[in-house]
Amino acid sequence: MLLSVRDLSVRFGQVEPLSGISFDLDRGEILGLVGESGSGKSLTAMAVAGLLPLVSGRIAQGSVTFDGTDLTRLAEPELRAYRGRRIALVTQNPMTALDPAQRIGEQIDVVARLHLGQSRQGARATTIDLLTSLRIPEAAAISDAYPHQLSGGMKQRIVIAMALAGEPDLIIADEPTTALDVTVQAQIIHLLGQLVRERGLGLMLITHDMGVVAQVCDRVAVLYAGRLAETREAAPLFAEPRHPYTAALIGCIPREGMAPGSLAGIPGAVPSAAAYSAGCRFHARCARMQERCRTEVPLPALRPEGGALACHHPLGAP
Amino acid sequence: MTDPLISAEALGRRFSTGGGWLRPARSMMAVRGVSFQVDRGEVLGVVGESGCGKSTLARLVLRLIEPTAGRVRFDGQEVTGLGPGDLRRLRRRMAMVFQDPYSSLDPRFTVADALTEPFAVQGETPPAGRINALLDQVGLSEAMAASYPHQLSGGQRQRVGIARALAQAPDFMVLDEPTASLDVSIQAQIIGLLSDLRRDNGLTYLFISHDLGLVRYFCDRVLVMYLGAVVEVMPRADAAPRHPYTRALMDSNFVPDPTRRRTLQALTGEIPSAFDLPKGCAFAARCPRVTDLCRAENPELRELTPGHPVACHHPI
Amino acid sequence: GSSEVGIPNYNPLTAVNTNAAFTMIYDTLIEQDGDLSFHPHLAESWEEAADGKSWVFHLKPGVKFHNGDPLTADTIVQWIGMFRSSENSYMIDNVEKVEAIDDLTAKFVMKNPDPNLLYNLSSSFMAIPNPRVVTELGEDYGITEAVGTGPFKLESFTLGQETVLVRNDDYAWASPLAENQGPPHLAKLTFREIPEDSTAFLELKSGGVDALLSLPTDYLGEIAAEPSLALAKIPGQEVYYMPINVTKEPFTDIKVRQAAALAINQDEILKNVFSSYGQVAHNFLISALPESKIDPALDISFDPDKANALLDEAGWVKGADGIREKDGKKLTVALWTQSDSVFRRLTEVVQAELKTVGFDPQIQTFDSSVIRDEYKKGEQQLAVRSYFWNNADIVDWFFGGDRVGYPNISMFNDPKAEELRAKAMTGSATQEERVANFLAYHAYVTSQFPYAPIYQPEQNMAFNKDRLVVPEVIHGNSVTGTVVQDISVKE
Amino acid sequence: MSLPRALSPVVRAAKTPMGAIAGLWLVLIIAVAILAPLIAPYAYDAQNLPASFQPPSSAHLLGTDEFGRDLLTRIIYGARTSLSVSVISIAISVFAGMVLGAAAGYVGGAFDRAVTIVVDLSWSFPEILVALILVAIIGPGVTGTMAAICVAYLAQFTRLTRSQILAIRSETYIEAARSLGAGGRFILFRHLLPNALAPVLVAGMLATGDAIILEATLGFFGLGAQPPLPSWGSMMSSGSALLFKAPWIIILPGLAVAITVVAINLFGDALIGALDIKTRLREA
Amino acid sequence: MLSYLIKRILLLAPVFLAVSAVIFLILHLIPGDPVDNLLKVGSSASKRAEIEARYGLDRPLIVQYGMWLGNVLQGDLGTSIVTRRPVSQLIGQTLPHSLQLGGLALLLSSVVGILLGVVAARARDRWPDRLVMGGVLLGSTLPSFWIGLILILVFSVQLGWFPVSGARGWSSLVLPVITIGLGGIALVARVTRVAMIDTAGRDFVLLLHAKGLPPSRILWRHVLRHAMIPVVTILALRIGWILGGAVTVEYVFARPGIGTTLIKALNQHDYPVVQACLLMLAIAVMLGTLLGDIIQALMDPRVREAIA
Ligand SMILES: Nc1ncnc2c1ncn2[C@@H]1O[C@H](COP(=O)(O)OP(=O)(O)OP(=O)(O)O)[C@@H](O)[C@H]1O
Ligand SMILES: Nc1ncnc2c1ncn2[C@@H]1O[C@H](COP(=O)(O)OP(=O)(O)OP(=O)(O)O)[C@@H](O)[C@H]1O
Ligand SMILES: [Mg+2]
Ligand SMILES: [Mg+2]
Repeated sequence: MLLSVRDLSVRFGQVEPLSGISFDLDRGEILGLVGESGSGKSLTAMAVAGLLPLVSGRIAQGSVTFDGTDLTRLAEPELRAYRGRRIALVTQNPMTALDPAQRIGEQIDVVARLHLGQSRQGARATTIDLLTSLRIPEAAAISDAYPHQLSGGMKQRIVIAMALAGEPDLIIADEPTTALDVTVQAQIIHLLGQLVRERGLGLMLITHDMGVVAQVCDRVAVLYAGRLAETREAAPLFAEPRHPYTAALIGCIPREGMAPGSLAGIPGAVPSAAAYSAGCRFHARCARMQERCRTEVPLPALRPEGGALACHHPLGAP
Repeated sequence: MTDPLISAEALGRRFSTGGGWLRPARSMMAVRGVSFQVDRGEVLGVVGESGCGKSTLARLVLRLIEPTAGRVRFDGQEVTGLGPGDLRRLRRRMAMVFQDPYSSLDPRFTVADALTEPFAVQGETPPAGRINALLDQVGLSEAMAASYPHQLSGGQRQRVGIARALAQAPDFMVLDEPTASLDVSIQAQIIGLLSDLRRDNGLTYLFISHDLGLVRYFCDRVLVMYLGAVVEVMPRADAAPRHPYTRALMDSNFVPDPTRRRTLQALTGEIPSAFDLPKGCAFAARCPRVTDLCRAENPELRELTPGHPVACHHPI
Repeated sequence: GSSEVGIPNYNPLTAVNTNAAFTMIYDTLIEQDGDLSFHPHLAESWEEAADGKSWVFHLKPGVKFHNGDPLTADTIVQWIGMFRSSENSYMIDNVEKVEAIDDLTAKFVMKNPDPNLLYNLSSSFMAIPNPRVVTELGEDYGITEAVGTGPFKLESFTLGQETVLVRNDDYAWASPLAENQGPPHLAKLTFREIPEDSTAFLELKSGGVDALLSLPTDYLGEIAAEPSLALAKIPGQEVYYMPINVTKEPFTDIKVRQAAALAINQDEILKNVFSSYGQVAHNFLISALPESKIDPALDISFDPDKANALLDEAGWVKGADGIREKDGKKLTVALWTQSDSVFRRLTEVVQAELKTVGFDPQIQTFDSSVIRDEYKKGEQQLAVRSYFWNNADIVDWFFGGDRVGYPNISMFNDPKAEELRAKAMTGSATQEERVANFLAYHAYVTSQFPYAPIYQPEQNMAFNKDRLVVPEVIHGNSVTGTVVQDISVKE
Repeated sequence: MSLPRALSPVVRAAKTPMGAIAGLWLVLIIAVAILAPLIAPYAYDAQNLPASFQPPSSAHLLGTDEFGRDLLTRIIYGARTSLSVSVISIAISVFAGMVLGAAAGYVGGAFDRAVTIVVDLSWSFPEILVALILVAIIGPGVTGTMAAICVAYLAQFTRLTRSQILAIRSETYIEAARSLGAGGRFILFRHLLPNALAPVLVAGMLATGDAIILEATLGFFGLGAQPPLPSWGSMMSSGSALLFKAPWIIILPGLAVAITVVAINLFGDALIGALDIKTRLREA
Repeated sequence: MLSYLIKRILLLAPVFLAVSAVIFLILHLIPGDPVDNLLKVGSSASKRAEIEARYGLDRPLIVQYGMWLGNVLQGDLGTSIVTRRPVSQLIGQTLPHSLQLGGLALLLSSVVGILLGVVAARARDRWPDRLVMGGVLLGSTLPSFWIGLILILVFSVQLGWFPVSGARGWSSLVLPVITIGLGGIALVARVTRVAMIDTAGRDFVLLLHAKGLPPSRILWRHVLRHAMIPVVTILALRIGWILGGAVTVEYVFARPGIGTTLIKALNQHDYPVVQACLLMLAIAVMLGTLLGDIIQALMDPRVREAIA
């Protein structure tokens, strides 16, 4: 396994917005991390990348094993050697992800120079190759441009190039397309998929859109209110969702041929991290809620049919 | 069928920016020659990418901004020529729901205050029980009347926004991306609510979105816009797209079904600047079917099959 | 003192204001001592014709300007010619013309006898510049260059900031009042203009300057506390007083005026505000002037009982808050002052003293440079101010009927006073007659209470005794070039 | 907006530790100012010349000044002058600034541009200069000082109100109101002004602190309250002449100014936190 | 960039016109007739008329303004009514002192203010932050004349380290620069702190960390650079404020300068000098904004592009 997250919990002071998350990701694989807003997707990403201290959070418990090393045990300088080099990050909004005062090329070059020890010229050559491989026309001219001179889609490619420049093994992409237009969004998603296959990277793709997951992910982890609801391979997950929340999320996306009025939605809203209820956090919105769901936390358990599930009353069960 | 409830004829709106001391004034057509009709009880969808003029069109239809060309009729009455008093009276019959539920409510107003405003504007006081009835209609508890916006979730706020639009029992509602900033689960709730309201109150909607999948689910007909102009009007939600741009939008839609993974015919090129539109078809730069004709001549919107106008030299 | 700052240039012909540096760059024909006696300087001797119609001055031989030009009777003729068109020409209004009898003898031919001529010639306004250079330099004269015959030469002058003087090594014509008849002991003098009194004092205290030409009066008490500081005293020429506007209610009533005047506690002020330095004033003129010796019964001295009685008589009744009232009107009066710290302090004391007899004075503070404009409007009732003059004609200046408004801010215009005034100003042929006439005029004015006398300071040069040696007794009517002749730096 | 709701941010601000301390001092100093005649041990203008320059003692807790007047008494009365001058003039200034700023932001066009230019320019000039010139025009004294403070801060409030109005004007709820048929005046009075109010009032509160300093500075130049009426500034002004001899005459009123202004700032900060308007103030 | 500069400067022209008109007009509102100052008591009306004619005071205001502006543009600021010397000469003597004082104070405020701001931002909400911001708050709430007097009392009178007043050499600059600087430091430190905190929370900084760059490099090369944009803008906008704030300080330290000259002239109703002083300050303000824009353009490519 390239990345193994076990029982990960994140705390901010007394608040624990993320508890007991576990999932795996292998090379050449795309893991979709889905859930509604506030479910803890970004926190998971930050925890894996070791960036929690930046927002003054900390890992309270659990391990993040990357290529055999438990990152949670590393000191910041050691961790820094991983970041950018072996683990790269792509964030949601390309409009704000680049330093507006630095030329594009320099922002990409620095990764190869810092981590791969390349010379200025060497790094620039790498950068241009990289940009060309991302189908950016006139790569040389673009690398001399400033971020504000590029369109959003183009900028997101630059951010991806920046991620690739350290020749990483793992890319964490946190909603890389939500800020983009639909047509561009599709291109970026497909581009990421392609990169994973070509380069044998692991990709952790964070999204709230089950459609995206269905289109590109191999494996899915569904988060709800800071806990893992279900993880599984993508195809069976969509074919026969076991967690009521997974099913409901899928049901929220209109599909062709759907009868008007059949779009279900999920009643209620995600609770805030400071006000998590006892028991299953989804129980208030769940159609299958029983008494036990109110009081007892369903822990993720491995299932014979594959993946893990945290539900007292899964679908398909009596 | 009787007259359409609302009709727009060759609507256009030009914006000028800059024109300060240092920058030369630049102008762009945010909406170019858009015509359409919405029948009573119908839902007309408008889709297009960000900046293509959807919101501008919505504002023009409700005359929240003045058109630079064309006119709008509502129930046989010309909206574009009305004086302030008549316009205000007419506003009881048409309402708008906004994209951002966070800024569409005055933070100082309680829910009850917000729902009273449509009456206050008309110089009335709401009839007894009306506020509670409205809350009930959008699925909010009456206890919420005293809450302030910051105490509500995004979905709840949007419900308040819808209730406010419903306050004067309008015939027609413009929904400008009412779910774009909400989670999918909440989006589905809101769409469900809007369907119910339409069914129960016989409302007519102009529904704006950038999500073709959603529009095709919710609307009867779909207007596809590109850079301010209509490129295709799909007569039915499930009609096959004829314009390459509509096709591209459709391909970009992610279906939640891993067994139906699509390969994408990637669009190349960049969207031209609205300030500097090319001579020919605005989509030419990105179109997989482009020919010299497209670059030279702007295609007119014409009906390929009855009720299905497309503006393309080489329709699919 | 405020007269030391703000000199726009060192041209005595255009000056509206002079300072000590003037007297070091330039010499005058005559020198006046602190006791008001006249002494030779550039004029070795002089004779007045019996009828007062002419004066002959014998110039000291060998006197040279800084640029080497000799001083001759011709120089005097040219200079007086130029002086006629100057701002201060009134000083020679009575001079018909000046003739050069020979190289070193000049004759002043008078239109009218003027017993005050010697006084005028000793004034620093009548310092003698080199007429040739004045003509050559025009507007720049006194700024870039100033050429006189004095013990120091002007090295540099920065408006409002400082003036640097260097020793005139050829100087050999000091006034007999000075012990040192040769070049001065001090090689270089820097005059700094420090507008704030407190700052100036702190500079002296902290060693930033070696001497203050005139120590602000309210700092007198501080000198004793400083072992390194000492005072050199010169008889004063200044009088602090309170003008009373006789045309403004309630001061149209002489009883109210008198009451206000009698409410001023001169002794208390001398002791507490001025640390007992200087003397009290009981009439308008400095005590050194013979014209100040009016009938002691007319002198104005603190008498609160009488003041209260006068106000009662005038119908002003004390209210519960101690403020007097008449016909429902409070005895509220405006008390003007200027913003210099000594005035502000003094005025607050005066205000409190007036209050004890039932006035309710409201202080209004003006900058010293604009208060003049304000007086011209005639809205003042009471004010606290001072004048700096050592001649009895100051009574005419401040109470002359034709100067109502300004400088006659008491707006005093009394037929009897005018009669006495005319006699004093133009009706005296000799000094004795002049004294007698002015005595009468001064006494009458005082009896009408258009002012209340307060205080007569001494002039005090404060200096750092670790740095400077200053003679015990200082001659001159202020710190002039003559005084500086005898000052040296401590070894 | 009902009164309790309007006051609730103040209560919330007063509950923060800093806000509590600052609020306590402000309440204290305001009470002292109001009750001055009752609590001051002496009359503020009672001179006792032989007893001048006394250091603090049991008879005069804070010592005496150059006229032997009790300093504690004068600081108490000084609070009265300094506070009332700055509070009243800032209140007027805030009101005028809101009217002008709202008019500019609302009317727009050439009027707006003219106001903006004037306001921006005078904003770049230090308040003390504007005030000095104004006092030169109006004349010294309490009235002159109030007018000067009023005008000196006018630019700030006009600017702030205008920018608030412009920012609020682009909020969707304004467009929503328009879509309901609301006219310009309705929107101005129901949405724009009430929403602009909180930041402008808080800015006004903070400016009151600056105004106290400005009043003190004018007083120091001898242009403020005229004797014997004490204000903190005029006390320091007369004290400065004998700084070396009786430094407490100037140190004490200076501390009174500093503590009060710090308190105003701390409470203002707490209020900004309670009202959650930090970003809105900063954008302006 | 050059054409931008030219345009920017041309843009200043109407502003300058407006400002100069305001300055000219304000001065005519000040009570007190300067002619009175020039006249001897009892002067004849003809003498008065002569003086009025000499200073052009008898013409309509608009003509007077035109004449004045015309002269100003030729570098002739008129003649001081009180000292009767060319105002330009006076300004020439005092302006350098003010520039020196203002420049050093600006330097001090920027360097110390930025350092303190960075320290506070890095230790956000911890004790160093509280300490710095508390000190800064106190520094900005003490009237500057008071600080000046206390500094004089301690360092000049008690310790004798620096001169009490005047402008004689560098040692006399220390206390005034510190006095003005305290206010400036407070301003800069506050703006820097907020800007640093803002910038540090921006996405691109997160990404810089994600690239594995050392924190110190991120701080100095990226965060500080961005944080400097508002700081420089504020500083530039406030140049006039700092120069004008020097009024009090110049007065307290009896330093020659525009401030003391202005106060004196204001008290003496010396119109031409007041006008000239205000004009100098206005020009400083305008140059400040210009400078701010230019520096901003140099630091921010978006602005650079917008103006190109
Ligand atoms: N710095 C922080 N301090 C305290 N709580 C935080 C912080 N950052 C996030 N949280 C809380 O953690 C929870 C998860 O946040 P996270 O950003 O991971 O959600 P997400 O799934 O990425 O949502 P979105 O789709 O909106 O990006 C939220 O309830 C949020 O309030
Ligand atoms: N008031 C205005 N002034 C100038 N330009 C404007 C104005 N309003 C809109 N525009 C411009 O008109 C174009 C169309 O804007 P509009 O808001 O209608 O797009 P949209 O399709 O609603 O986009 P989105 O999906 O982002 O909401 C944009 O380029 C926009 O910048
Ligand atoms: Mg997130
Ligand atoms: Mg829109």
